[in-house]
Amino acid sequence: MNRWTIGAVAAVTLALPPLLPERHLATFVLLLLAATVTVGVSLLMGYAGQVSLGQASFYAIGAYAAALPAVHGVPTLLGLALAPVAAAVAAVLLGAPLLRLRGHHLAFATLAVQLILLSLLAQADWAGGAIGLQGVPRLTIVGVELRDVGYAYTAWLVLAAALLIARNVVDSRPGRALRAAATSETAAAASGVAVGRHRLAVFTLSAAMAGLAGGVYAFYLGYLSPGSFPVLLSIEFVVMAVVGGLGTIAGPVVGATVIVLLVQLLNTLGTLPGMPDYAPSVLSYAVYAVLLIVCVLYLPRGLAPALRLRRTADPNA
Amino acid sequence: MTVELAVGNVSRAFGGVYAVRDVSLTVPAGELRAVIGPNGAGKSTLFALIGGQLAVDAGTVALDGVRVERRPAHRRGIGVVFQAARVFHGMTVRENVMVGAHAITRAGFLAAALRLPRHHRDERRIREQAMVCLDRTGLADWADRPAEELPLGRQRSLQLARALCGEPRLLLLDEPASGLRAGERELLSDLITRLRAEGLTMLLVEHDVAFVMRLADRITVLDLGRVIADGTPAEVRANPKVQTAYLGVRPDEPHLHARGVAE
Amino acid sequence: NDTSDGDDPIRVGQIVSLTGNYSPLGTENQKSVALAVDKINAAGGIGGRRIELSVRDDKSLPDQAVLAFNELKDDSDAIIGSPFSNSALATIPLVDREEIPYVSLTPADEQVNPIHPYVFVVPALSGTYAEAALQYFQSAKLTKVAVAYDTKSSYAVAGFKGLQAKAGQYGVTLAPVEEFQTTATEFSAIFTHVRSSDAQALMLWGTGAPAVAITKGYAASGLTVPLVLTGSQASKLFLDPAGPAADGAVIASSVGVVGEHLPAGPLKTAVDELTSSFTSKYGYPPPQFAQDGWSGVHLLAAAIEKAGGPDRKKVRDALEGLTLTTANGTYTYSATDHSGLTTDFIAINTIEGGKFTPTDFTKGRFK
Amino acid sequence: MSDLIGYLLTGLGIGAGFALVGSGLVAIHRVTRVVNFAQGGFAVLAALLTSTLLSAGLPHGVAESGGVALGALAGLVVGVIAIGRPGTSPGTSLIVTLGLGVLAYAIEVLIWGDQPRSFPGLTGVAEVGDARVPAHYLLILAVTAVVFALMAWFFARTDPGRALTACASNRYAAQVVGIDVRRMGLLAFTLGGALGGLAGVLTTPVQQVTFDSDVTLIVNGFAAAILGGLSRPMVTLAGGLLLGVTQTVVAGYGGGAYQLEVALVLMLTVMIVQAARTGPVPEAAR
Amino acid sequence: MTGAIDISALTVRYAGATALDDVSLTVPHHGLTALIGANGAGKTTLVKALCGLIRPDHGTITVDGRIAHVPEGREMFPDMTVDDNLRLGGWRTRRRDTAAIYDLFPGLAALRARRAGTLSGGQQQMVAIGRALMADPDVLVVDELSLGLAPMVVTSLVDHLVTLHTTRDLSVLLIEQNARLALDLCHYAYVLESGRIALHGPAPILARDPRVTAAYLGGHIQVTDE
Ligand SMILES: Nc1ncnc2c1ncn2[C@@H]1O[C@H](COP(=O)(O)OP(=O)(O)OP(=O)(O)O)[C@@H](O)[C@H]1O
Ligand SMILES: Nc1ncnc2c1ncn2[C@@H]1O[C@H](COP(=O)(O)OP(=O)(O)OP(=O)(O)O)[C@@H](O)[C@H]1O
Ligand SMILES: CC(C)C[C@H](N)C(=O)O
Ligand SMILES: [Mg+2]
Ligand SMILES: [Mg+2]
Repeated sequence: MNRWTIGAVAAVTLALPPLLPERHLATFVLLLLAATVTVGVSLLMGYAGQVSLGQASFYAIGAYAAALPAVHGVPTLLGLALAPVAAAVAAVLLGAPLLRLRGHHLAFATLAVQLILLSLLAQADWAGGAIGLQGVPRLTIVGVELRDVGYAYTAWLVLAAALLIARNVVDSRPGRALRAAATSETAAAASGVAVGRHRLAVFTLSAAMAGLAGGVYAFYLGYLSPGSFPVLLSIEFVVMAVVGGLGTIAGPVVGATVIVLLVQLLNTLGTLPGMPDYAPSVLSYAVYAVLLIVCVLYLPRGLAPALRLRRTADPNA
Repeated sequence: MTVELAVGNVSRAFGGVYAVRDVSLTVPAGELRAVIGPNGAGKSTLFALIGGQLAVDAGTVALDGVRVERRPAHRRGIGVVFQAARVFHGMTVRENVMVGAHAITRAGFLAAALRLPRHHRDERRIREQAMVCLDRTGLADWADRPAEELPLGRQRSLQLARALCGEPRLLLLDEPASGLRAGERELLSDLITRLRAEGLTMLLVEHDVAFVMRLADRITVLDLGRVIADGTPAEVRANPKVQTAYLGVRPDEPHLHARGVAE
Repeated sequence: NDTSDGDDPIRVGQIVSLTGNYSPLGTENQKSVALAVDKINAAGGIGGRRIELSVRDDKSLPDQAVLAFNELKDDSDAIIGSPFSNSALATIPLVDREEIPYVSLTPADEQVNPIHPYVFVVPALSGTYAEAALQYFQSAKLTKVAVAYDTKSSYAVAGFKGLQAKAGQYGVTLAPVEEFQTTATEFSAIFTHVRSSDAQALMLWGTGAPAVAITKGYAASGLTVPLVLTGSQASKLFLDPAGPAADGAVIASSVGVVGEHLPAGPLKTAVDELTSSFTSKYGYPPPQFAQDGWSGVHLLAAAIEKAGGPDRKKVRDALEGLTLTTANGTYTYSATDHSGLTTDFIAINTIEGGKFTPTDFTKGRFK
Repeated sequence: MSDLIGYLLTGLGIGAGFALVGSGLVAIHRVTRVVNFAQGGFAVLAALLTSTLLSAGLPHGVAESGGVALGALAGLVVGVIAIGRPGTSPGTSLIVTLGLGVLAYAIEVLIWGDQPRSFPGLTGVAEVGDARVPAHYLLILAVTAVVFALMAWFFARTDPGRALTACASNRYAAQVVGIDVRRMGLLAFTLGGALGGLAGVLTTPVQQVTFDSDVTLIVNGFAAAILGGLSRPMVTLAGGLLLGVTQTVVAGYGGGAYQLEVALVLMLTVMIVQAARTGPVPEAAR
Repeated sequence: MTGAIDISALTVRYAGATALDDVSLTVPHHGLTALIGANGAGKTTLVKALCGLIRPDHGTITVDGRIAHVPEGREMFPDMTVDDNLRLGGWRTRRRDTAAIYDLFPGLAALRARRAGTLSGGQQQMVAIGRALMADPDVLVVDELSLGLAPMVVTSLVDHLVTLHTTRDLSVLLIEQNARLALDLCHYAYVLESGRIALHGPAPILARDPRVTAAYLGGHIQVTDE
């Protein structure tokens, strides 16, 4: 993507928050957070060739790591700083045994870990248990308590940082090593790549991104429970990454935008007055499914590359 | 830079069957040693034991007297051209070669993510090094093609370029000429000759006997996982054991290929 | 926002589970809320002002309830809450912050204990259900009762805690205590434990799918001591899937569920009004959750009327002093009681042939 | 003791369901390299249809067969959409099956609503030793045993079975020897659908089925299948049974709140130990 | 002209790049025809089109009789046994009897129960040829016969090929890195350069063509020729 497009997108998204009504602002914030997590997922899947079906665990760990101290009076900004750190530490601890697994085994293991984490959280009364952690304070930066527009900008910054880091890493010595190991670990190792360490590092990096997004989420929503981070959310991150286009930097953003907006739209349609009982579920399931299927079948490389192709094919552009 | 390789009594079995059994050989620094033998003799397995792709069941591998058989592959400093073309998909030829320079640079995730000076320093070095290696292997014109689209022969050159990019102390070449046509073989043998002149220690497996005979300083012959002969090309070719086990000709029987040419 | 003038509609937001595990509850809540709003509007609204309802699905997920609340808070005069107790608990801190009257349709005790100034609960509290059940156990001479509860529902947890707190008072010991999760599908261990104990009944605290599964498994397991259910099951949405397996179970519900057995009086009138309009609109009698939704709207309407308009603070104050008889019973909210209903408005019934019939214990109290 | 026997038998019955779902995953994955996330949906569809057929008065056996047939048909349909287009990668197909699983939700809710359903199975309680287990669990076990024996025979001893395995092993080579890879893929999907359907039809009488029951089924079935690298039906059977027994025994002696988690931890441990023993998957040595 | 294989005006493109451009080629009945060319010339592409593994953009291909294919890179079923690999070669003809293949390659007999993925490269090549022969082909296409094989094995393979060709009336299209070997063995040869047929003619004549000797024969100095 060229400089101009990036600039234009940045300008529009920066101008948007104050103009959006409350209910759309929520969508905007959650979209940016989902995109941030997806950047990590995409790094993991598209470049390092590993699938995590448990990425929401790190989102959750970040969220709880930010919220729990804050609930006990620790400054919220410190809590936010703790979020990516906690997620990264968790990723290192989990990754050490899990990353011995490959492919589907790893995918399943991450999913299992998430189920276990959710269950432990549900039993942990000090973290609010299954019922959840209520009344998380709002984020306060230099004495100013953030209102909703503030969260929009915070989330924007978080996503921008994630994108920048992802771009820098992909096109670098460790990034190439990772991409190489995705095809052949043997050949990568023969080239001097410590494959295990690199895999752990990118797993950790992606977890840190999810963790940071989770921290913002905790303060924005003010409520956390294990139920807020279902396995389906992890799968949705993977879907976003795939729909947007793996192995591209813009992919996660495009994927998250499309999916979040779609879900929001269907939700709104389903609860319109006069809709039948089954409308919310049937409508959202059916439309979501059909769009997803058509999208991946006809644009197997994702939306982002497709958009780019269209543009270069157009002689006037 | 370049080293002496000493392999001492290494063995490796798969499910009870020895692929390599009690093999010892010493390759002095700067020598080009060929390893030949019938299919399934254990040549590639021996290479994997030296390169660290497989763990030895028993025995030692030493580089300049330093034991490395327990070291992971990425810390042995050995360049490998695999028998199967293992190129990295989804990356250009140039990027493939750049991965080869991993061993000689340091910049990590932090440096890359934050674009610290170290990243830029290393990146410059990697690019230059890769360019040199692409040139040497005749791949410069292919540099920006996706690696998996290269024809088989080019993929071999790519592996060689990648291995050279890491400035290896020892180079293992497992059938680097297979799939190459005459002209390309010529280029490859020139390159190998030059590398030897630079003093690089190399091990070569190849079934093109003429190619081997021309290049190798010494030849080790494996059969059924064991060394059955060792010597200069002339000695090895004259060895009756080698002729029956590998070359398939007895000195008194004209080679099949001569038949057609005579027509 | 609150200074809207006379002819503007009164804007009520509803957060409700239309999908997910709590959708059987939520859809009934929603139907009855819509019904009550239509009725009031048809009769000229409140002080001449129509009620305008905005509905948001929380998908049986508390975080979605919080998002829904955020969407509604600026444009609503009052909010009717989710049937899922966890959703309600997640939302309440925001209610405290936004100071907007919140009428909750779920019974978890933590909502009103301690008191949150703007939160008022419609169904009888879990603890109240628990106490009513204990009164029944005492009268039926059941002294050892097994309990199974869903650890992931605060409704169920509160119910279990309610039992625990008062069991001694009624001479009941609780054993064995079995935990399960909303998502569980296999409960044979519970039945095995009950069988090898000397429990005289099994009381189940849970909602939706697991409750159906346990009821069926219970019937198939050959256990003979009575199974005791709660208001969550007082609906055809439980009876239909459970089928004959539910026959013989004991169930604690709001009195409205067995309204036809009530003696004539204001309560009976209130129940009949709901029953007739609900049945004529939807073709079946109103379940427990319809009574909750209906009552919630009426409580809110009464308070707005009393406050002379939808000013949030005035409505809150009005609710706190409100006494009103609805299909659920007679509410008496006060500064120290935001739940309003007592054990008197809980009926203990049995399920016979797919119908709820009050036990003699309850019939005796109707007199 | 009698408790334990009871837990074991119910656990085996439940586990057999997981194993059947898992083996459907295996059948499909072996051949197409696609992890079929719609697998749980076959069970749900089959069970829902069976409940309708039974309440319409069809006799047992016929109704269940109808359910399994619907599962097989659904499998075929999913296959056609997921792998029908030439050039669809397994990763893409996986997302397509995920989408189809969600689409099935819409269809199921539309036709059958979103409330749990069930239907009676084999009635009565069997006395094994001094344990009392609903007899239906024994039926599940018997059917599963037969199905797995048939499957082992099919894959190892018949030509189509071998051809299916060949597609899994190397698609390109399969094409080279003249196997119609696409047709084999569809066959595998159909088989997977039937196996999933069977799981649904067998286990619903002792549990119940909701449109989203597939999540539990797929998590457990996946766990069972993954033990055998998604390619070995017999290991999948062992995995499923282990999973089922662990869950009931944990629920019986520990508490219902932890059963799935304990089973998952066990699976993870087995997988990690396995990986540590064999090392990372060897890249085809050529 | 009707040969065992007739290809006319074949064009194949990969995402933009043209791999084969207007190629025509014939393998006569009972012919032994060589196709030589530099790396990337398009030989494998031609074979794939011929065997129906890729769709040509243009041109016609006719094959008279059953065709079998020894693919480049051997393409084993790595996790199946050698015997199963061979048997699958007979998938189209339902042939199951593998004994004849073990007679042909006695070295394989001992490996029949081994997983093919664990074989050495040369062993795999034998399996690949055996697998193709299991189809009882009328036309055999070999993409790289000697690749990775020990000289002794090459010798015996060539012998077998010649025997099959003469006794079983097998037509062969042979792609071979060792151009001299190919030209020695075959009756007729085509030279493919950058996707086009640059030269063709009887093999002995091509073998003496200076353009061919310079580009394709230079490097292969056979041991026994010296
Ligand atoms: N991973 C493995 N598992 C089992 N057996 C193996 C494995 N790798 C190699 N072998 C066996 O070990 C023996 C030696 O194989 P290796 O690949 O080293 O032979 P090679 O000498 O390189 O042969 P070629 O010249 O054909 O490449 C062979 O019999 C082979 O089948
Ligand atoms: N899948 C593909 N996508 C794009 N280009 C390809 C693809 N496969 C082959 N090519 C290109 O087509 C051309 C012909 O390739 P082909 O494999 O047919 O050559 P070949 O003559 O068999 O070479 P070799 O002797 O190395 O096997 C090459 O330039 C190659 O890069
Ligand atoms: C009785 C119901 C209105 C409450 C529901 N059972 C819950 O858990 O929230
Ligand atoms: Mg080898
Ligand atoms: Mg080729």
